[in-house]
Amino acid sequence: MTKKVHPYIPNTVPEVQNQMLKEIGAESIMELYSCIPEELQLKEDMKIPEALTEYGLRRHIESLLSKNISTNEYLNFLGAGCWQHFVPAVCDEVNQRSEFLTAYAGEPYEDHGRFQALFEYQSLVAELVDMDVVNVPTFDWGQAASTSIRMAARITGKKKVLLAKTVSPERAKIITNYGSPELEFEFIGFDKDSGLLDLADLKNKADGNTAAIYFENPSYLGFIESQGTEISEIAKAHGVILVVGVDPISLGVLAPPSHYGADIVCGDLQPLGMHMNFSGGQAGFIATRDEEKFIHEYPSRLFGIIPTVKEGEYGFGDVAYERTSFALREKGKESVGTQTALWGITAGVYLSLLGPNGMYELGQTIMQNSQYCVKKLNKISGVKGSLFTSPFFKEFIIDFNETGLSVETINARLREKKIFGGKDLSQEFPEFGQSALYCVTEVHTREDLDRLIEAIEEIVSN
Amino acid sequence: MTKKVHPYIPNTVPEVQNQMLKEIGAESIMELYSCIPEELQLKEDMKIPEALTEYGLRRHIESLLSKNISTNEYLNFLGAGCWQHFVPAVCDEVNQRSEFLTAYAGEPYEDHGRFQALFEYQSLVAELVDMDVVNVPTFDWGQAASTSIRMAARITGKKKVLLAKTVSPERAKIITNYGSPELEFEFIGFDKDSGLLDLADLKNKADGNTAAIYFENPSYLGFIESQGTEISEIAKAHGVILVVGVDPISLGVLAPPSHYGADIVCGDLQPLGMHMNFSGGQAGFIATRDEEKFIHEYPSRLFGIIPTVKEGEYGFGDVAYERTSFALREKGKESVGTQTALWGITAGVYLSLLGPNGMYELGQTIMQNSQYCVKKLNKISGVKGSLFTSPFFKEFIIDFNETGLSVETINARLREKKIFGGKDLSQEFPEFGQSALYCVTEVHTREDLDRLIEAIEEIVSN
Amino acid sequence: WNEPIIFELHQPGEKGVEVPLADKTVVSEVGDGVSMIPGSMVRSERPKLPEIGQARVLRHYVRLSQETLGSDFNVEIGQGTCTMKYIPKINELLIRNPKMMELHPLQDESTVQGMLEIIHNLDLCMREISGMEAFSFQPSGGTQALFAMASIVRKYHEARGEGDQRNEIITTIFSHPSQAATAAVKGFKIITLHPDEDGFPDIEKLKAVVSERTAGFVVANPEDTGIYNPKIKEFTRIVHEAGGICYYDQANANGLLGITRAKEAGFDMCFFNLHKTFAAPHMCGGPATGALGVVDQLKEYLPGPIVEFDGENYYLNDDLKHSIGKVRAFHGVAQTILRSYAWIRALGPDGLKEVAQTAVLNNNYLYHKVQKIRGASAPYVKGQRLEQVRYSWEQMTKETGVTTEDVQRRMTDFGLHYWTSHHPYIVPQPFTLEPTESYSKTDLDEYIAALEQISNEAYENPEIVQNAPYNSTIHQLDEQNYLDDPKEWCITWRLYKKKVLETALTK
Amino acid sequence: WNEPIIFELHQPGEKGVEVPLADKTVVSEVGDGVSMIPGSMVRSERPKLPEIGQARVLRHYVRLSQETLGSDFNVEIGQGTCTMKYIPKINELLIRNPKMMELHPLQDESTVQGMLEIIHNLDLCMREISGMEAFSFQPSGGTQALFAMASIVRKYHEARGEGDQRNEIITTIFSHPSQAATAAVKGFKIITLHPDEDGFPDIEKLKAVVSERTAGFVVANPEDTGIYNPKIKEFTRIVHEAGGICYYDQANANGLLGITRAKEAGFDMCFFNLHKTFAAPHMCGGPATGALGVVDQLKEYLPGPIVEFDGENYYLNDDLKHSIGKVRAFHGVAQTILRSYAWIRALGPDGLKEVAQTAVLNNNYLYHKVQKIRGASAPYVKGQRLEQVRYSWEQMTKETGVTTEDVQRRMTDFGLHYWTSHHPYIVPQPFTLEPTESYSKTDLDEYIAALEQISNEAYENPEIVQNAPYNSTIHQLDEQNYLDDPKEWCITWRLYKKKVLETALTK
Repeated sequence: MTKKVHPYIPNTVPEVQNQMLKEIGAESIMELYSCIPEELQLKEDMKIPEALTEYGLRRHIESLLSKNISTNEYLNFLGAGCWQHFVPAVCDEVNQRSEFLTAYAGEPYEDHGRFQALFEYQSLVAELVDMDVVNVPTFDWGQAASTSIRMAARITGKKKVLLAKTVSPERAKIITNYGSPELEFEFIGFDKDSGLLDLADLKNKADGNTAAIYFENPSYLGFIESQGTEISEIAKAHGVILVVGVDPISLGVLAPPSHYGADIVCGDLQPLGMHMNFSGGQAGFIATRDEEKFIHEYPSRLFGIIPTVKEGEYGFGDVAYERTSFALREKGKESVGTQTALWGITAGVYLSLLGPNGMYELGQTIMQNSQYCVKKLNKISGVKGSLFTSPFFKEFIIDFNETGLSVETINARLREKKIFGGKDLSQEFPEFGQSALYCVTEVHTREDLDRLIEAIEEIVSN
Repeated sequence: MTKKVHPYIPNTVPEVQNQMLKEIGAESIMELYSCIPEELQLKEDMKIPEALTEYGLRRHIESLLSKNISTNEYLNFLGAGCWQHFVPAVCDEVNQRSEFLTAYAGEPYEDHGRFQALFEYQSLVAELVDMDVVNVPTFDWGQAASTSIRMAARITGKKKVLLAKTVSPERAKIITNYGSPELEFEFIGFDKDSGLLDLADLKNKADGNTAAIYFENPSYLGFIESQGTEISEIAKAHGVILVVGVDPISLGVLAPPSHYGADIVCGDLQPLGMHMNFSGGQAGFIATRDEEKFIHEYPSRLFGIIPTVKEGEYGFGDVAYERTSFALREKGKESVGTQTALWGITAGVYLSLLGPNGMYELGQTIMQNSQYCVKKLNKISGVKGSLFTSPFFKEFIIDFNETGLSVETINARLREKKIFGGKDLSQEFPEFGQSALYCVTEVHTREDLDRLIEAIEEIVSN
Repeated sequence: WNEPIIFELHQPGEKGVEVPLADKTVVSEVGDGVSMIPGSMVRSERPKLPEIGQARVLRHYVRLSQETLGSDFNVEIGQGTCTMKYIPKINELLIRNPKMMELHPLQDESTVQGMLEIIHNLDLCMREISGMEAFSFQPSGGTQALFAMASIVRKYHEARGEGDQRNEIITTIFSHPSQAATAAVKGFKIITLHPDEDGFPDIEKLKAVVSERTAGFVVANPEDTGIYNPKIKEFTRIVHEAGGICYYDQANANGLLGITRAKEAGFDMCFFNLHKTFAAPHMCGGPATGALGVVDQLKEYLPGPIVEFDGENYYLNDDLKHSIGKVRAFHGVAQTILRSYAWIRALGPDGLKEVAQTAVLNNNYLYHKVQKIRGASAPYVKGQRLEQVRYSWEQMTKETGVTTEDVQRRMTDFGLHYWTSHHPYIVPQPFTLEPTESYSKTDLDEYIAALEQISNEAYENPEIVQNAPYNSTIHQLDEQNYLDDPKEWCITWRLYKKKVLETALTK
Repeated sequence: WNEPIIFELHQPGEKGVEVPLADKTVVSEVGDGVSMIPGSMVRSERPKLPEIGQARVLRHYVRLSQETLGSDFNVEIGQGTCTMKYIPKINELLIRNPKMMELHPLQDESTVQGMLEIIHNLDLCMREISGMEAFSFQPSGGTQALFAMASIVRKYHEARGEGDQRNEIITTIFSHPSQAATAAVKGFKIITLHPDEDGFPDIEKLKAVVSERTAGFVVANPEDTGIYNPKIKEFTRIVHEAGGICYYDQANANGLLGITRAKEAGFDMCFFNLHKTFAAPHMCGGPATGALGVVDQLKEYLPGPIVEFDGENYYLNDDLKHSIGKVRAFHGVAQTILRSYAWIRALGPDGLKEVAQTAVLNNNYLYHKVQKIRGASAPYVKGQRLEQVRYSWEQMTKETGVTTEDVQRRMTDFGLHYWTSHHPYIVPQPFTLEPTESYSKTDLDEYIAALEQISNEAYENPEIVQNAPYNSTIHQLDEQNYLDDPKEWCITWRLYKKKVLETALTK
């Protein structure tokens, strides 16, 4: 053991250590480890580089990070589950406050502010999705969908789950792993032209054993699923719970799924004020009606507002705590632990800043920008701006099949022009051939879009 | 007036404005301006670009800033009054806290923390300079020196001020403008080989009319002035107040001026935890003994610790407030206003983090790195690593006269190699010919220094 | 502050921020954009979010932040099992680099080499610390890591054709509830071992329950009592012999770094909470990372992709034969991966060992002192505590009526956290302290002094403790049925308006 | 928090941060480095700074921050004259860009084009706002700008051979004390005009004092009373006719943006506080910027260098014929220049005008309401207030004995600031409120309600107010002679130890 005192470990001061050992009545620290059998004690040194000073660390990490090229430097059109949006500075200020950053699981007294901020987050998202109950956020959309589906299975006591084939393949992996072995999953096809759910296939597969139907709107592939009501009617006919995944940033202009019959709504909070962070900004939410059968199946914490002994003062606490695994271990509903509370608070800040009109304007800007992009792309010979005929929100598939170039090639050429092209769909949806999923949001100026369009034009015409 | 509601101006909501106008009993806002004569009211629009949204603003500013090349990107050897040092992350965390950032001139109750932090800053710098009194910081070293000198003139009732010729020319401009027309300034020469003050010249000029002698240590030109005691004796002989400017980061290893007879010590806090910020990190300090004659001449605020009505509780207040221009307007001592309080707090954080040993180690690292650099430079034919023979701290003059190249050329070639070479001294000190003032600190790794040395070698040998 | 609920700040017409609007050219090309929305999908009314100016939104949230007691602000040793340690500010500064914040997870590998290198480097460090042979940082919390491990256990037995047969997971009662809960989600039957009278997991009980139905064994060691099971290698041997997988919840690893490892104790898998042992912040409860390590044999089961290095470039390997698929989107919480890597590099191998040793020293000092407080005790074996201890106020409660919940509220008045323990309360009137390496002796003495004072109060004037808090942000909660009665609970402001405010009006 | 003085946290051996040490190769080349120090210059003992671990230093300072009431946290309208407005968070984020923070002021112009462009753009904006023709951002505070202007006045007369003759500067009593103080430093005799009974500067008094000795006239308009002098153009004419320079303290410009300008009122120079009107933060009292604008004729007198644009590149012009030299190192506070430029761009010309109009509306609303509070009044002319008002509690003090200082302490209990006014108290029992454009009607009503409550308390139970504060971080100060008696004052901890702690020991 070295004599160096580390700034992070005050009690490495030898005099203090000796004083403490004396108090305890031990000769050495290693004596305190006598409970660990000799044979389990590590003899060799760990092969980890020697300690760096703060300045050395900074140089080291910054030199590693400098090898990255960020979306500040290149124009980015990647989305597919993690999206580049405008992040108001106030969101960063609040979530970087050292109080929120370093708090954890304190009680309603000393952590009153955390409870209130999360209660407000629940309340704000509730307005956005127009439902009465929202949870303290979970890991991501995939987890939220997985849990929503398991909630549906517990409520109905059934096992079959129908997933739209247009659900994000990555999320489908999460959902099926989370549901198996208990649940059975079947996929519902879609219309090749419009992307819309194949209602006939759905009618075919939905039956008395079905626990849940799950689709996403706007879908992973960008189109707007306009058959919400029809799907909901099929679900109701069989007592099936309808679970809909949603990109919350669309809800300033698009109807929330509760309006067309969804029982459980889930989605990802990342667009609402989180930087992409190489996917570190994801956070899932779940919303339902205020009915006992739903509430009692949430695994997550749900903060409720209650009075204190002082008139007019608000306090907060855990609603129906007894259902959680904290209370009941394996008898609780699934499990709960550290998930994504800070992003919940941030999403609350975001919604408070934008308000109803900001959310509307934002949705509108996204629609205008993305439509402009598709319209201009359509003018390029060999390029189809949108593979589907349906209206879309934010994302759309560009069909490059007629250009004779692979998406891989096009993306490589775009990178040379400092552009990150859309996600290559040729693996996930081979039926679309050489097509790519592009994401256009409010962060794209007209100049940005024109730059993309000109770049594609140049690439495909050479 | 537009109907747009701005996020920064809540009361642009028309309904609220109308309600308020009604309350006041006015028809329109412009009615409230009736006191401004028609002829003075601006008729045309200001030629300022239209408003940007937050996102648009961010793109605009970031695109402007992207035209800069920072010292993170290029290796930097510029110093000369603004220096690149290691800034501990905790300094940034504290001075970016929104409480400190947005506080101003509150009272000792609601702003207790600000008072305490500034009192602590005073106390910490007092230990560093080993004097009993330190002020709430002023604008920069130049201002601190100017005020120190005027304090000396008021105390002695005399007008002549002697400045070392090696004082930073920029600071000398500040000092002479601030002192004139009341004071008279004369310069004291220096030894061409060592840089040290010409004691004979000093003896010649110091007399019964002299208010103050001012020199800097380490000097602007980097060398260590070793004749402190001798200078102090000359000052004492004539009742002259000795004012010494100091780079506080040197005081872990160098004797503070109070140890060799300085009556007033001043300097710049920027090295103690402030980023360079294109010179936005400067802040001046003044220190003296705890004697009434000094205290009563400070124009700055001086925070003192006092008891409260509760046993054991500390409070803070303004010491001898009656001397300030806040209290007495033009009868006060010079003037006081918004200066650089946040940098004072930051310097306090910095000194608390480094402690006595950190300050020592830091001084040592700087000396080692800069000596290494000079030693290696000396091996390059035509280059003299240090023009002066005296020991130096952090900065030194590289003599390029023998290379046949101008400093301007060398610096241009260094920029091609992503290096900012030292400050060209050919304007300020033409007697040194083609020489440049280089600054080497703890931020330079050996690899950085070798890169500089190799670059210079390559440039001068081609 | 007595800060209203955000909806109460609503002032129609105010605006918190202006969003980017489409350029005029765009509008002239495509019109209003929203007309394209199919009629059935148009939102007819705007969401009932509040309208508030920017300064007021900010003021609201910064005030709430001041009403939250982060670990930066107190001697945070009262949240035992949570390993609340110093969160280095330099790391927070490093993650705010746009070359971290503004990376998209699907960027071409060539444009994220720095990030991949960081992930790979952390993987290498974690291998050294654990003895495991491959890590995934996809699980974004301990619970998700436990779930991923349960998934691997199932997949492993399925791959060997024993998927149906091996349906039991064995755990212990002093392990985190998520161990049992996640395995149950994965369809396993849970067998929970209770400790022997000294607080050790009972090896005889283990022997009694292993069988051909045993799929796996999951345990924390030390458990939440701070007691290390010295027979752990025998435990893993017994499970292995029965054909089960042994996986290790290393949420309590802070006393073990550089001292002992999962591998030598016989585990096949383990996970570490980067937000605990590896000094990433807890952020009010996530995002977090459960770093999941496995032996070579189980590498193909990891959720994909994982980062690999071909000697020249870093790349994403999503070609894992038996992969359980995914447990979380993309690559996990990259900021926290970076933070933990930075923390490890700031400490080096010697520093990591000092972390463990100092955490154990601090804990034993506390253990020594707390036991001297009137009414407090530490059940089970004497000594042999590593990084934390579960204490009990059983005696004080008997003698004064003051419960651990009363103490909890009273501790708030000292500006300190205090946590009881997970349910069920095996240890009566429990509280769990974990001092970590981050606190100085002076800090520990401050915390002890607060406990002593409360004990004195309990014995002299129990009402002081029972009516606490006095100096907190709010007064004592009036719980009644507000949280458990469906008619009363209000999980959102709209429900509060409906159930409380509107009801009050009609009264 | 009851946070000790930082020195009390000293624990020998602890360390807050590790500094970079020299590389081994460097050490082997040059040895210990410090042996080079001449004997006379060696520091024999290390400075007596405290030794404290990083977490504890951080905890100390973040706790102190929470004991500081920044404008982000309250309805900050009580610090009149200070123009406490909303500090946009986006600007704080923009200045933390390394391409701003890590620039050296002596870098080659080609490597700081972005920064120079920002400075130049701000210059152009300020010209539009003021009508002046060139700006320097070197002065780093209003006081320094006033000093620079006094320096220019002197230099101007010197250049014309009237340096000795013109040695008087005229100002008014309701202008900031620094106007008089800085001119005095520059060797001028100060002539102070008192207001007429309506609170306006008295034009007859001005006429009586101008002469061939008049060097300049400096005034704020509106003054700190919020009253705008409508005869200002006559004032400047009279001074000009006497041969003096007119310079304008625009610290109170917040109600004037886009409404009226320095140029049209006849001024030769003016300055704006970027940290007031232009939304840069006050930072506990600086760093700040006094943006100094002059007419063309005085451009050559500015402190150098100034930024210019040659149509292609931005460059530093340090070739100003009559330059006063320098008042501050290098280029001033670049972050604040950037902040103010960003603020102007976020508002545009219409937004700036709305700032002024709303500030005036808010102030008149407040003026209207405050006058209705029992015991409060607004001396001088009725109405005609722009962006702030100096009020008086004269009546309340007479009737209840409660003074403005009592109210000040009591306001802290409401979590609000309250400032009296600069000395001397021309207005008896003064307080000065400036609501700016940043606060909503609700915010203003909250502040008014607090004043009303205090007035009620004063009339019903004055001791409540006199014994305040109750909910502040500390209790009432025990001032006695602690601040004014040289034997008692303790300006540093070392003096406190010497004068108080050691004295106590020997008692």
